[in-house]
Amino acid sequence: MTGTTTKSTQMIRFLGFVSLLCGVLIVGAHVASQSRIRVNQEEILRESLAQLLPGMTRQVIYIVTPTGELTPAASGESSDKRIFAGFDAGGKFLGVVLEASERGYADVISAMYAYSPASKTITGFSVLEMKETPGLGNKIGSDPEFLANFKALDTTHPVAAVKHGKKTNPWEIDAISGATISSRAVGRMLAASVQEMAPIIARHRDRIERGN
Amino acid sequence: MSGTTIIEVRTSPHLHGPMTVETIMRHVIYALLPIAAFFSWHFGLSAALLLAVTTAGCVLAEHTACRLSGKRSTVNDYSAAITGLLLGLTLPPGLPLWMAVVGCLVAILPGKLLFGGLGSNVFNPALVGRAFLQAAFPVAVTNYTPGLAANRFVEFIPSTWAVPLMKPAPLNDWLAKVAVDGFTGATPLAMQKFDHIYSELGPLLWGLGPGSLPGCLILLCGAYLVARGMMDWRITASMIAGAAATGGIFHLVNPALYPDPVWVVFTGGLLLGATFMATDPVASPVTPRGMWIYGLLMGVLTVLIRNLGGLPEGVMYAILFGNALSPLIDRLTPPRPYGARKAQVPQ
Amino acid sequence: MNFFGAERFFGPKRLWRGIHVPEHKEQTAHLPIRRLPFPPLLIVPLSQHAGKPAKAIVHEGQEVVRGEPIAEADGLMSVPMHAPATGRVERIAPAPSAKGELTPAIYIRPYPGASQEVLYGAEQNIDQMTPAQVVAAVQATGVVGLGGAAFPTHVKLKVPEGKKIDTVVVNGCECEPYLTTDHRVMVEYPRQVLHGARIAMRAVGADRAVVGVEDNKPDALAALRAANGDRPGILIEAVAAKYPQGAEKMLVKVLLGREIPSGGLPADVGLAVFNVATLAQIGELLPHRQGLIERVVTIAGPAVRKPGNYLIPLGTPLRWALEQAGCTDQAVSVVLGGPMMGAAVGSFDIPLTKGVTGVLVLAKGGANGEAHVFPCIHCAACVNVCPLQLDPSHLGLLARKDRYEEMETVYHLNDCFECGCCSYVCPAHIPLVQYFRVAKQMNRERKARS
Amino acid sequence: MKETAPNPFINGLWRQNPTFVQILGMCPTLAITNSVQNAIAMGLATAFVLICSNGLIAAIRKHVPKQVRIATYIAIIATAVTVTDYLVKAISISVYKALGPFIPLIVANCLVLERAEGFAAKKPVIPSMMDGAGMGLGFAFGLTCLGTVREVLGAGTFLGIHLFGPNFEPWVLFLLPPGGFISLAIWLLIFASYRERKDRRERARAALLTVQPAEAQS
Amino acid sequence: MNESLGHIFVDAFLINNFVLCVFLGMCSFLGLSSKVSTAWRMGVSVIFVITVSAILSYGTNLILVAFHAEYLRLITYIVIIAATVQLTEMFIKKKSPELFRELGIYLPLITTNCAVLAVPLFQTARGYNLLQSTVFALAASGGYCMAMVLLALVRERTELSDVPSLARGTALTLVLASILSMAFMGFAGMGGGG
Repeated sequence: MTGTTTKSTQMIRFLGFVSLLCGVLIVGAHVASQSRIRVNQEEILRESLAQLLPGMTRQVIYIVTPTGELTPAASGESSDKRIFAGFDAGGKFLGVVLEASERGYADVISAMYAYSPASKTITGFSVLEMKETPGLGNKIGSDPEFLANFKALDTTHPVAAVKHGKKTNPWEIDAISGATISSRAVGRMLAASVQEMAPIIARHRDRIERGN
Repeated sequence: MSGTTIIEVRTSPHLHGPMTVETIMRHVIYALLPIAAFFSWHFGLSAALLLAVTTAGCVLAEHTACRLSGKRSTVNDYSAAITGLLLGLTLPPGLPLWMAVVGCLVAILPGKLLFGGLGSNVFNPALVGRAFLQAAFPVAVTNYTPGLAANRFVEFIPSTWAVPLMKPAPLNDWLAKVAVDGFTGATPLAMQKFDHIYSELGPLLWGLGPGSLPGCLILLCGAYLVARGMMDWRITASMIAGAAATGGIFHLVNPALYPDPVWVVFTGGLLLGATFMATDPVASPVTPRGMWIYGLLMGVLTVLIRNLGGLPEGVMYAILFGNALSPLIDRLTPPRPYGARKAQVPQ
Repeated sequence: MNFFGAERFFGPKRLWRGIHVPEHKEQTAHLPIRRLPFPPLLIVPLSQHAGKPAKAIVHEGQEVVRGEPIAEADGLMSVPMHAPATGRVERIAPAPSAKGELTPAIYIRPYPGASQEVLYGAEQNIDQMTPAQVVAAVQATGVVGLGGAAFPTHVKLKVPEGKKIDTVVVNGCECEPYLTTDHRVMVEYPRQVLHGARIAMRAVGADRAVVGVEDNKPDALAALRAANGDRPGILIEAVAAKYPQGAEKMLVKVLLGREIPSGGLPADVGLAVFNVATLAQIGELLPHRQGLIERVVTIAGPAVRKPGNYLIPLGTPLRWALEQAGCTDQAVSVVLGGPMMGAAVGSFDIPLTKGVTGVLVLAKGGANGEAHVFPCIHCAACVNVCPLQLDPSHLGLLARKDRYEEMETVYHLNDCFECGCCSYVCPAHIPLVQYFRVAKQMNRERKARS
Repeated sequence: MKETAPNPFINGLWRQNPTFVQILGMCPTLAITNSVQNAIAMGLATAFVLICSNGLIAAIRKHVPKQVRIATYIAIIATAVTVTDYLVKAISISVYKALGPFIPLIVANCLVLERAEGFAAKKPVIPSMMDGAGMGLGFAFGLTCLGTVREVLGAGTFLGIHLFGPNFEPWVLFLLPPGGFISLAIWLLIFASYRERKDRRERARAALLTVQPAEAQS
Repeated sequence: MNESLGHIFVDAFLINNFVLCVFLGMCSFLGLSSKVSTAWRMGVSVIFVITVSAILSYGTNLILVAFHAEYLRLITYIVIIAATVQLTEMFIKKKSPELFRELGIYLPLITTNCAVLAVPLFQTARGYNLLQSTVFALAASGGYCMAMVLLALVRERTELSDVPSLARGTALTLVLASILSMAFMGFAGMGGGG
């Protein structure tokens, strides 16, 4: 009996040592890399915002509270609804960028789009993550013809995707030929997101444009 | 009689039925020829060439592969030719020929010979080739051109002659020249699914819609094989029944969104699949009850994929899935041996 | 199935599975049974039946009279032998048999010009005998199953302990192509058949008998019905012709809807099954206390000059029988029994015994010529025809991979009675039955080893 | 005796290649190879984990009680993986996103545990790290092979460079799951046929060697 | 994201089948699928372990988040899985020694099955609640089990045929898996969205 006891205390002591070692290593790596990771993330965010709002140099991030109010957010990751307001070097308001997601053909498509509160139009669109069929559905992120839909997409009327070559109204999206499902998902995504966010933005328009 | 006659000693039975694998396969080809002829007449030169290329491609691929591995060539059992014909019939007539050749290679090499050749393939080789093409070149294999174009016997669809590995040239100019008004290149199923536009049923029965083969002709050809005792009708019947029943339920729930059962059966590749592909004996169950289950399952699955999934057509996937399940079905539905129900006699 | 005259619509009772084989019976079906002359030397093997061989009771040089016992039964699973001709015992020595091995036999040289008349025997009154006495009397006649199995008939007549038999089934379904022995027996000896059936009923204590005759033998049906008249107890029924309708398991299922359990006997479902030729012999021999010394054999086939049904003395060498019937130069293979289940012989010197129903001489380029064997395409043809509802397709695949044990334990290999339907229909020409025989043999050897 | 022991580095890179010979660590091999860049990144991340975990385990190998050794290894591997996770994130977020959940899943990569148990638990630190490096790079090599087939056929590019011009029709399938299976099957078939041919040659040579002395005697 | 349970199930079971579409649990998928009985047992053990460890991980993750110790997530999850496997082993050993003998060799293998680790990681990343996590775990492991059994069935069939020596083994298994994977592509887009 005594033999086993010593043995198990030994084992516990050893495991304790290993956990300590692991803990030190993990925490060390975490602390050492944290600042760098944050910088990286912000850079990525700024890049994608700048792509949607050309000329942007500064952004202000708001978090939408469940009651529809806005609180400024420092930065960092957050799963809450966010509004990014972009300003150019001269401090001029360029527009807001919103996030949206919707089920596509294979999996959820998540995207960002630029919205102009003044003209109530969508002025840019970029895909963050998707698993659409390569070479077909995933053209929603790259096809210039498709992205041209979002130069000035009217949102006063519910946005919807129509078959390739059938676009007649400013609120319609000309779908990619052969990738109607993914295109329609984009349409639904934007329609739903605009419907939800546009009133909030309209309500806080002054504040957002001032940038505080 | 002389005592010196050399006698052969064989074991019983000393008689054999008239059927051989080779005859069966030959008659399947006979049954496919009218469909192939219709396909060629409807779509013209390109379609005929496509069928010729897929058939020759499969036969050549099998022959060469057998020779290279030092075996006797097995093309004379006609199964490679059937694979080629079926593959060709499931492809759009304007498909670039180089893609068709890729399809043949995939159908024959990994789809059939890798498993050990005829009788060993777990999946229907033609469908393996088709599924590969569908996944590899999703645009090209869903791009149907209009049938009955005026100059179809004079000139090829330009995409047929695409340079290997390269995209076919866009068809817009050619379409503008030949197309009937309002032609969109979509199959009736795709139009129904995405735009809720129903094609008329009549032309579908005779295969005059884009991208569909004549349902009645296929059934007739299948009936020929059944009458000759070369095909099991149970799988075809149960697959059609399964599809019709499931389609019927959907139609009852929401007639605006889901088509009626007859339409379900006569569109897309359902009849071709149910008659010539699902019945591929090698990849289907052997037990009588198993055949019914297998057919019903594929029919139900086809309609589920069509109505609930992202794709307009589901026959190919349903049959591949059924193929994968057929060993399980066989295992779960063993025929009840004579005398097994009663208790065994203690010895 | 006979409600509301269903038979008028659907025809006679039929076997669900099985196959339609070309019958080839027209060659001999209309020919009356003829006697074959005595050969110069008769070879009477001591083991012509399933069970223990008989013990010889004659010695070399002894003179025997046609019909006289020359060997006695060795126990219950054995039957005596009788001299097929008057003559002299030349020697008692091993002789070749159809299975290839040598078995002891009594060589009898008939006297030239010996009479075909049977002089041996005595009258006995069956009606006063107890079942046990009938069984003993049947054993004394040496009658065994003449349908091919050669199983001692008296053993079948002895009802097993605890079992009750209510019906005697008389098997008049000669489903093998070419063979017409039973057919001719029914046409020419219907009275003996029925008499034998009544003896069997008496022995097993059954109060009825059902005679099943395939509907391709209308003359046999008519003869039996005429001989029976309107006497109750025996029902003569037509069944649709299909192979293997003559297998007892199939016949009882079709006639009475009963299934003999796997590995069991007809007695397990209250039945006793006898071949018509067997009963005809019992009906003929028993009242006169005679022994079985000859039987009807069909000699037919594409390469036979004078096909027909011959009454052949047991022990006649095959060569003699063939010389009498004559063979064309197309002959390639000689089969004892029917073409579906019969075995090809390797030698002409073997004697014809109690179990031989037919001698077929097959010609060159016949239906079973050398064919290319394709791989199994899982077409399920074999599954659809297997009368025992096994899965020959899977069995065949397993056999090719030497997985014999699995065949027996999972796929009921031992239920297979080798009817050959699967091999017949297989479009890939896979020798399925041959595989199964090998597999059974391997399994037996494995069990013997362990 | 020394010379028969193979160099652990070369051993992992080629003779005992984890992808093609041992068929270990299949999940990332199939999942993260739809582009060469991802394949290389994943391979290097795994190699890094292997070097760290092998080194650490070899260092403490003499003190590990037998009963808790698997738990210890897994804890150490998990630590190494967590560290790698942060490292990759710090180097490039886009690479991190492309590799997705497969960095944390290195923990469950049987290759890493197999090397810990099979090599590092018995050998000193330096050879263990060499072995880790060899195995890791061998793994990276396997991934790159696969990634090359998939990227070249699936997108017509290699490391993002167009190979066939803009008109190339990509074989989308190779970027999808079935393509992963097929590409690996193709590589395995190539290696199998290579091995078969080599075997045949060697057998022929062996036959020749055994025949010749007999001939010489006669 | 507020996904419906039905959709989570269909997605994890068919569309993004762990084995055939996301490449998780590959080693056991390729290694233990030569016999249906083995594959089935492995599948069932995995269903059990995944479901239990997913629920445990869900609870643990709440604690980790409360203490802002997310960086310990991975190591905790793997410890939970190892512990679940160990506990399952002990439990089965005690309750049913027969089952233990059958499953014995597979249980330790589950620890290095990345499908098991992936479920807690995915459910955390997607922010599923307890019910969603449970359904997700059941669907993912059920999908794993189904894929294992399907592959084992077709592999057992190929054992009856004459596979060329070149393709025997892993290559053939991979081709089978790829065709199965192609068949599963037909389910894409099912169960919602549309």
